[in-house]
Amino acid sequence: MLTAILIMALGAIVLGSALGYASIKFKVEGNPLVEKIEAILPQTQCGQCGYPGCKPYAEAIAEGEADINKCPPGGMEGVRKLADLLGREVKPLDAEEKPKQLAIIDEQLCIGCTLCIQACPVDAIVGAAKQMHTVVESLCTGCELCVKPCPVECIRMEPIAEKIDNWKWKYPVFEIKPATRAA
Amino acid sequence: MTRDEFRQIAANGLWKQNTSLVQILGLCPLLAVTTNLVNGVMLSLATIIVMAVSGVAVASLRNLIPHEIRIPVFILIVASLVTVVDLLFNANLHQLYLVLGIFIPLIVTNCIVLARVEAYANKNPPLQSLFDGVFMGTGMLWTLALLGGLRELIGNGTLFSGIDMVIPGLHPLQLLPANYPGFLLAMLPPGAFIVLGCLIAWKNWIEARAAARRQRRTPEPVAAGGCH
Amino acid sequence: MDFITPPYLTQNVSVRRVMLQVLAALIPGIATYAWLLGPAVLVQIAIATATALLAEAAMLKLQDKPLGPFLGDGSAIVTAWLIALAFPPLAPWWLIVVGTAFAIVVAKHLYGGLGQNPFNPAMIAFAVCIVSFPALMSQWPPVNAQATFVDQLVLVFGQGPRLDALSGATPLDTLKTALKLGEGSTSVATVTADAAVFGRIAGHGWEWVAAGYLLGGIWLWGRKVIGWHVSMSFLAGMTIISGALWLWNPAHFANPLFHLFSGGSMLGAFFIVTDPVSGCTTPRGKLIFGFSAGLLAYLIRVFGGYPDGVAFAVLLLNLCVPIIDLYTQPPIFGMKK
Amino acid sequence: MLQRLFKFKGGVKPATNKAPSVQAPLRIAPIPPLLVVPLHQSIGGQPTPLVEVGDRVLKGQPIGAADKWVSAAVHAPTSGTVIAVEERVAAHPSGLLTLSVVIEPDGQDEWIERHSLDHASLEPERVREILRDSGVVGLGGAVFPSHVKLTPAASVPMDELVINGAECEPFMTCDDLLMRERAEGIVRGVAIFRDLLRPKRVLIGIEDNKPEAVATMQAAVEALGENFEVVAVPTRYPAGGAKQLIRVLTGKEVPASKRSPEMGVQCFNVATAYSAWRAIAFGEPVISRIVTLTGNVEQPGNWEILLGTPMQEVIALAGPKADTNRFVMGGPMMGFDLPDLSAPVVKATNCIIAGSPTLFPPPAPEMPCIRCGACALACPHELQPFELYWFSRSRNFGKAQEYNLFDCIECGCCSYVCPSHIPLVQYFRFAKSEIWSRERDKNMADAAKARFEFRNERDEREKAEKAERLAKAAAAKAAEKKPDLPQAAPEPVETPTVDAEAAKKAAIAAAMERARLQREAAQPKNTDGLTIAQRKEIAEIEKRRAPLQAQQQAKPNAEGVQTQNSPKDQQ
Amino acid sequence: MTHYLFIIIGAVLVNNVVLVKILGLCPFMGVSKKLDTAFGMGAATTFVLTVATGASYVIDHLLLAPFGLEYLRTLSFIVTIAAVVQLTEMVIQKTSPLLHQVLGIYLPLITTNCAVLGVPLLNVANKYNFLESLVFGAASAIGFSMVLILFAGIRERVDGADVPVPFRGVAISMVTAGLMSLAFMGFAGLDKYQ
Amino acid sequence: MNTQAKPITATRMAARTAVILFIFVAIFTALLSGAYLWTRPSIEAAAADEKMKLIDEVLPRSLYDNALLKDFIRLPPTPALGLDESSAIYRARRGGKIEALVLETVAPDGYAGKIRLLVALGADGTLIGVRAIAHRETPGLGDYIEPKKDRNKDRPWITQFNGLNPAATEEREWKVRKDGGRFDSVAGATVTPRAVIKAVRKAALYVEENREQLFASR
Ligand SMILES: Cc1cc2nc3c(=O)[nH]c(=O)nc-3n(C[C@H](O)[C@H](O)[C@H](O)COP(=O)(O)O)c2cc1C
Ligand SMILES: Cc1cc2nc3c(=O)[nH]c(=O)nc-3n(C[C@H](O)[C@H](O)[C@H](O)COP(=O)(O)O)c2cc1C
Ligand SMILES: Cc1cc2nc3c(=O)[nH]c(=O)nc-3n(C[C@H](O)[C@H](O)[C@H](O)COP(=O)(O)O)c2cc1C
Ligand SMILES: Cc1cc2nc3c(=O)[nH]c(=O)nc-3n(C[C@H](O)[C@H](O)[C@H](O)CO)c2cc1C
Ligand code: SF4
Ligand code: SF4
Ligand code: SF4
Ligand code: SF4
Ligand code: FES
Repeated sequence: MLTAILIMALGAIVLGSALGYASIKFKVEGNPLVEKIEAILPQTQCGQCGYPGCKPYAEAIAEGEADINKCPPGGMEGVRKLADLLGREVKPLDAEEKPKQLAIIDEQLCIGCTLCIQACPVDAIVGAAKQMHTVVESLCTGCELCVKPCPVECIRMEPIAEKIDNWKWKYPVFEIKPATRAA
Repeated sequence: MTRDEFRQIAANGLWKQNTSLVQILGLCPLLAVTTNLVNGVMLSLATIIVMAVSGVAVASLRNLIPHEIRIPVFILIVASLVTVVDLLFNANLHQLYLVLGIFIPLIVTNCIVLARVEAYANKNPPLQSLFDGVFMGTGMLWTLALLGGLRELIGNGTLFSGIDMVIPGLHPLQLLPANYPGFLLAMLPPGAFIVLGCLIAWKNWIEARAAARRQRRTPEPVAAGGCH
Repeated sequence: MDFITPPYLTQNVSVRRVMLQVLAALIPGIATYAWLLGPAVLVQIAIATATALLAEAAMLKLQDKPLGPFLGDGSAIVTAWLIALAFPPLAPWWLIVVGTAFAIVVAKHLYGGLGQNPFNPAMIAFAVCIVSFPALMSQWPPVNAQATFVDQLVLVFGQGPRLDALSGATPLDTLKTALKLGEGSTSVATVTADAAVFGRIAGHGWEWVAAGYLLGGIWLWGRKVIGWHVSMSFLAGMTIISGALWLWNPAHFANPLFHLFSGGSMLGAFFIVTDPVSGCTTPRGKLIFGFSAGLLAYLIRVFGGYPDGVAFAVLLLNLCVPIIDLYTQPPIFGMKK
Repeated sequence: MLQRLFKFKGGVKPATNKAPSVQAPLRIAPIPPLLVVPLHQSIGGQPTPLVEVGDRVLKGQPIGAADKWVSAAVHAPTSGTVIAVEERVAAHPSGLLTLSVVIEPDGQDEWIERHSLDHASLEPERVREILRDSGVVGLGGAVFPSHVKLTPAASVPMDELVINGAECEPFMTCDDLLMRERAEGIVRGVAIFRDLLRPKRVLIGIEDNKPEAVATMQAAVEALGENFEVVAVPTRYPAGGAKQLIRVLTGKEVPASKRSPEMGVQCFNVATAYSAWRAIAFGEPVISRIVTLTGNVEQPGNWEILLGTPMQEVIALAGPKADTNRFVMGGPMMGFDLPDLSAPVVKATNCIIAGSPTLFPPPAPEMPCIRCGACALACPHELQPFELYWFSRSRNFGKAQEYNLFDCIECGCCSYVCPSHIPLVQYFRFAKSEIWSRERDKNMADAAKARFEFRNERDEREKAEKAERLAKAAAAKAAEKKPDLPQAAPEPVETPTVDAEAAKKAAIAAAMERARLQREAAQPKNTDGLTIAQRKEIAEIEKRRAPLQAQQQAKPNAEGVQTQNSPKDQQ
Repeated sequence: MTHYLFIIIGAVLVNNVVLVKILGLCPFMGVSKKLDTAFGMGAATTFVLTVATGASYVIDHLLLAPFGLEYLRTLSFIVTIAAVVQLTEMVIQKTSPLLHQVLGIYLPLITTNCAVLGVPLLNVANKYNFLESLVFGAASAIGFSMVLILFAGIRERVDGADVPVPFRGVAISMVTAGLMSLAFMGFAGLDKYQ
Repeated sequence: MNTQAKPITATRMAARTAVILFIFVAIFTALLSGAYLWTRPSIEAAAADEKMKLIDEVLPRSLYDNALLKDFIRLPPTPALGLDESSAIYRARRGGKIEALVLETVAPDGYAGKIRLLVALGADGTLIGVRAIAHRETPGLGDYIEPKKDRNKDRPWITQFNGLNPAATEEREWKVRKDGGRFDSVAGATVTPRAVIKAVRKAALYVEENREQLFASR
């Protein structure tokens, strides 16, 4: 019994000191995983994931605290990519997937309160106090954050219209597939 | 500990986070020793003991363990417990000990044990950790029993073969006719994988059906996920 | 207006036609088989076909897929016929049923059905059965055991005392067992001298069945249903290794011709390694696939534990297909050199 | 002349079906009652409209100007009045709208002033400009602005100029007829290209199923004393694909990653050469093109048709038979169903085929791929279509790109031979447009992230500044003798202090109340308890709102129309 | 020489750690979704397993056996392995970011890979000497990496198949692993032919 | 957990972790050793039990009265028995006289590798019992050499050896019936019985040859 303890203790001291030494000597900061995760998130900064922006969500995922299916703007596609990156199973999105949208300010109703400007995370709304505001189409990410603050409810979200420039070829109909697999 | 908390630990262990069917951990013993029901159950019992005790041990000691060496210490704790269990099996269930072979010592590296210790016991008080260990282990137990039973039945037509190694005097049940030729594949590694695959699919199917039913109850006319 | 996507013109080809041609090409081999070993094999083919279609229909139904186009495509029948031809002709009926059902349900439909299975279903059936029921799977009737059709049917369907009636083994197995037991005291020549078992090339009767498959295979190649790459490299792989060992020690290793015309070599070369679904698709990949399969089939049948190695060789190569394909992608237009 | 020919791998040989449409000579279509000229008819930038509603335009007058280098001008096909500049259905598989100039012809067909020029006396740069301003674009189908392609690579000497008269698509005969009837113009056009690019050799490739065209072209070349080589190439689709023709004639393989001038070769369609010659030598911009009308029609043939002529007018010329169920623009291999017959003929319209169920029978149901490899053997770009299919189908676009999705020229050979009747090209188009759309999203996300970060930074800074300012103000106030009544300020809104905030909040609360009432369909008149400033504001808003409300009532509930998941988003 | 050859054939093919011995399944299932990661995991495991077999042989024969402390095998082996793994991870993370990117994220997972403890224990059971132990360890690791990579290849392909809904994901992968294991049974007997 | 209040030097850290690990290891090793010491007697008893159970199957207890497990000769690795490591030959005595020997032998050429056999031989050279103690023969095919797996429960295949005297029977008879010998076999699986028969005979002959030494009652 004593030999056992002695021998094991010897090992413990060797390994313990090596580990302790290494833990200081080879300390590394930062997590490159976060960046990779963030690159997948759509950067809409909408907070629908429950985190204040895409980066915090990315950090939460990297920490293993958050599930990968919380970002509605990223859609199933985003979930799939995250699952791929992290080697996790693909899960259905935790919310309904919406088509991409665009905020439109009804300029006739706008009172120029600038609340929407403050809400927009990407500065997609222009206009000065007490003047009409407009959404810069090309900058709007469709995050809907400006909709709620508007006191006169003059902001509405509209799906982005299909034009020849952004028209996409559709998935070929799969005739022998049952209808239930359409989703 | 509240009732709710308890219920949640139980649900997670037994079904929602079932180690074998959901977390897909601890596969080696799961597949290697389930050539019959008795082996599966006995190994699970050993694992439950290890998980429960190591959960309590880690949860009680967690504040004393420095971060840098927490993994070696956890492993040390688990390994000691496993060796004790190994010795107990050797002393009291010698025949079974020979059958289970290296899979008793391998409880140490069974990912679930360490995973639960690291993910749960390391962050929760001892009582919760105890229950977590017990229920996670029980979740494993029923899957191992099911898998072992299925494999034994398909492969050999019997149930409880080897029971005499645990409780002398009992005899295995011959469930299928005596001239059942035996589907050996089920007892071999390929059968283990395939039967487990089917069990996982079975769980997926149950959950999808439950989800579909839940959805049907809500008024939204969303199409049910295509599962039949 | 029907929904048609361009191109509006298509060649008059279909999966069904491809499969029917494969079935047609099997006929010479089957005819010889039935002629030499009795019509039991036809019964086995019928059992396998019925099982395959039933299993396929059940799986399609479960997945809500339409039955018509899939049952009619003939791929399940090809699988069924190959299973029946690979199994011993007097195997009990349930063995064929179990094998075929496993092939269709697990090896094919769990992967989504036609075209998506990574493993060759027929070979899965063979492997499953030989692993599970080695005794039944290694009982091959000798060609000259002129059992009547009724006797054969009794063996296939009955519970009768089957074992001693059928103690024969294939020429391959006989040779292997004899050499193993002889421990150097016998040689290939003395063992194969028994023309009743070994015929002139590789097993009395079996050599003609193999020739039938060869004929069908050449026809398939002429019809451009199969390419030459896999078949030829398979035969080359087997010839090279068997030839080398034979030259090195003719007393202990049979000649290449023996190997080419025994066991599943010819069936394998033209009907099994050519399975497009589970095989390699790039030209170089096909060469590697065929050659390695031939080599492995030889190694397993001569040095390994099973009477023939074609099935396992094909399955093992099926495993490697994605990797082989990945690393043998041909250069595309404009990217050569 | 003897010419060593090379081979390209793959390709298919569908029945050519060219005979019916070469019986009749080239005919000139009448001026239709209305012309709809889309401004965007070529690859590259969107031309800007030069005319307004009500303008009278002359034949050949520019109506859209090239907006950058890769772009081409658009012209009025005849004289008449512009009656609209608006979105009209495009000749595009989507059937979506595109900005078009609608002209009502006046029947006089009055030309603008034209100048005949001799390209030899002009600077090459000037020639390119003329071509651009004449709207000369590739008429082989890709409608790429020709002046861009006529710019030789700086470092690589031009070895060969390949002129594409292969016309490999079945049914199509517009180039054949053009070569038979206007060979001289083509050869003169080729000479212009030759002088711009200075190649060592000029090769005119024509499929050997058009012996007449080969003969007339040969004769024209000889008559004009040029040293162009007219080569009959084996008939095999897609011998007319630029890369395949280049391969056949020169042995060079132009990969997708390179443009052909980098390999010392360039390729033009015969009709492009012809239109270039008309533009330089006669000052005639591209306002018409030859279109093959064939298929299930009474009178197949080729017509010279004004750009902008609506399809129904064109089709009427050929007289479609009763069982016609579709009209395909382009050839049967690469064309597409015209979604709407009011779409106009454009520069890319080389052929219109009336289809019937017997001519283009609906394919057998799509089966899964059996990896038979037939498609790989047929693919002229030596791709592995079944791999592309496998990954496109499962939306694994990264993998699809690894298997060189973007090298696919969408020729359709793979679909043609597939025993499983898989619309492979369709999958590839789908995958490509998804990838492009992802690319756009990615760029947007990057921009959004940058802006978000910038904004956060600015917020921080402003907060810091504000805190500083507040601290200073407090200090200043403390320095003042006595705190006055701040409410006494004449215009509270302008005081940049807490009161302004309060007022704003009040305004907002009021506005919200108003909005609520409005939603309840009551007219918001409850303006009690508001400051004067707020009342003024409201009055202003009401004024603005009046016309709008009328408008909104005219429109049915706009929100109700937008569906959450439109059917086209589903598979 | 042939002796070692048979050990290698045995460990890589006939008694493949994963498919026949059923060890190391968790990483086998977990890290085989993509080919790149499979390569990384394979390399990391090969390294650790070889080191682990060597180290445990030394421990067993120098520290435990002379004092009759065989019952401490499990304990001492696994603690040593865990420490070695952690050390390796820290060292390469600092010294070779490239190597860390290739192997780093897999290293912590290896401690809970049964094969890493199982193979040294099998070595003891087989009574291998030092060289044999090393060869067996390395060959087992190569066998592990090989099937991991092949499996990843198949999984990438099956990923695009229309697998019936309940079987999507892990379930079909299990079935695939089963069929792989079935195929590997074909090697039976190849290691004992003399 | 580890607050970065003050950076600790590497050596101090090393010392700290070493000490902590040392404490843990000491405690747990002590626990473990305790458990070991406590269970050791029963483990040894269980192992001996196990051995006796096997021996009981080949040699009835009624035939001897000595403590069999304590009375053995250590054999060096013996190729004649197919053994490449040392083994023990147990000697069963009644009234001090050696009545039977129990030895291990290995058939190297089973269908799936080695078959370990336990053989009990009487003093006159007759076989008292044979058992396969470890083998990897194909389940369902070659495993009928284990009485437990043998479908013929009344007269398990392996009992055919009982009462035979290899020295007194001709070699010709030591074959399966298919090869002209006296032993039955299950058709389709004759490799296994051939291997077993050969090994048993070799073991018996080995005992015969070394009769002097083995039966020398020391
Ligand atoms: C952005 C862009 C730039 C291009 N620049 C050139 C060019 O400088 N010279 C050229 O010959 N072709 C140029 N191309 C044209 C293509 O490379 C190709 O040659 C042309 O579309 C004809 O292709 P086709 O063979 O498919 O009709 C360009 C295409 C694009 C999209
Ligand atoms: C599959 C395919 C077939 C084609 N066939 C022809 C053809 O028959 N004749 C032709 O002039 N251009 C054809 N093209 C277009 C050519 O690739 C190329 O764009 C054209 O010859 C370039 O000349 P352009 O810029 O003057 O149009 C084809 C393109 C593809 C992708
Ligand atoms: C998978 C498989 C496993 C086998 N296992 C055994 C076995 O364990 N024992 C045996 O004697 N024969 C076994 N055989 C049969 C032998 O290969 C050989 O055919 C047989 O022993 C010859 O016996 P026979 O002389 O009675 O025909 C097996 C065959 C196969 C295909
Ligand atoms: C040339 C050719 C060979 C085939 N060989 C096999 C075979 O070996 N095994 C099999 O199950 N099916 C075979 N098939 C049928 C079909 O490809 C097979 O059922 C698919 O694997 C099912 O997805 C073959 C088909 C063709 C065209
Ligand atoms: S939901 Fe998605 S887009 Fe919105 S903030 Fe979270 S991660 Fe960004
Ligand atoms: S305008 Fe509105 S919807 Fe668009 S980005 Fe800004 S806050 Fe989001
Ligand atoms: S031709 Fe069709 S079935 Fe054949 S490999 Fe190509 S896509 Fe698959
Ligand atoms: S469409 Fe694309 S993939 Fe198909 S044959 Fe043409 S180039 Fe090849
Ligand atoms: S249990 Fe063996 S690796 Fe997880």
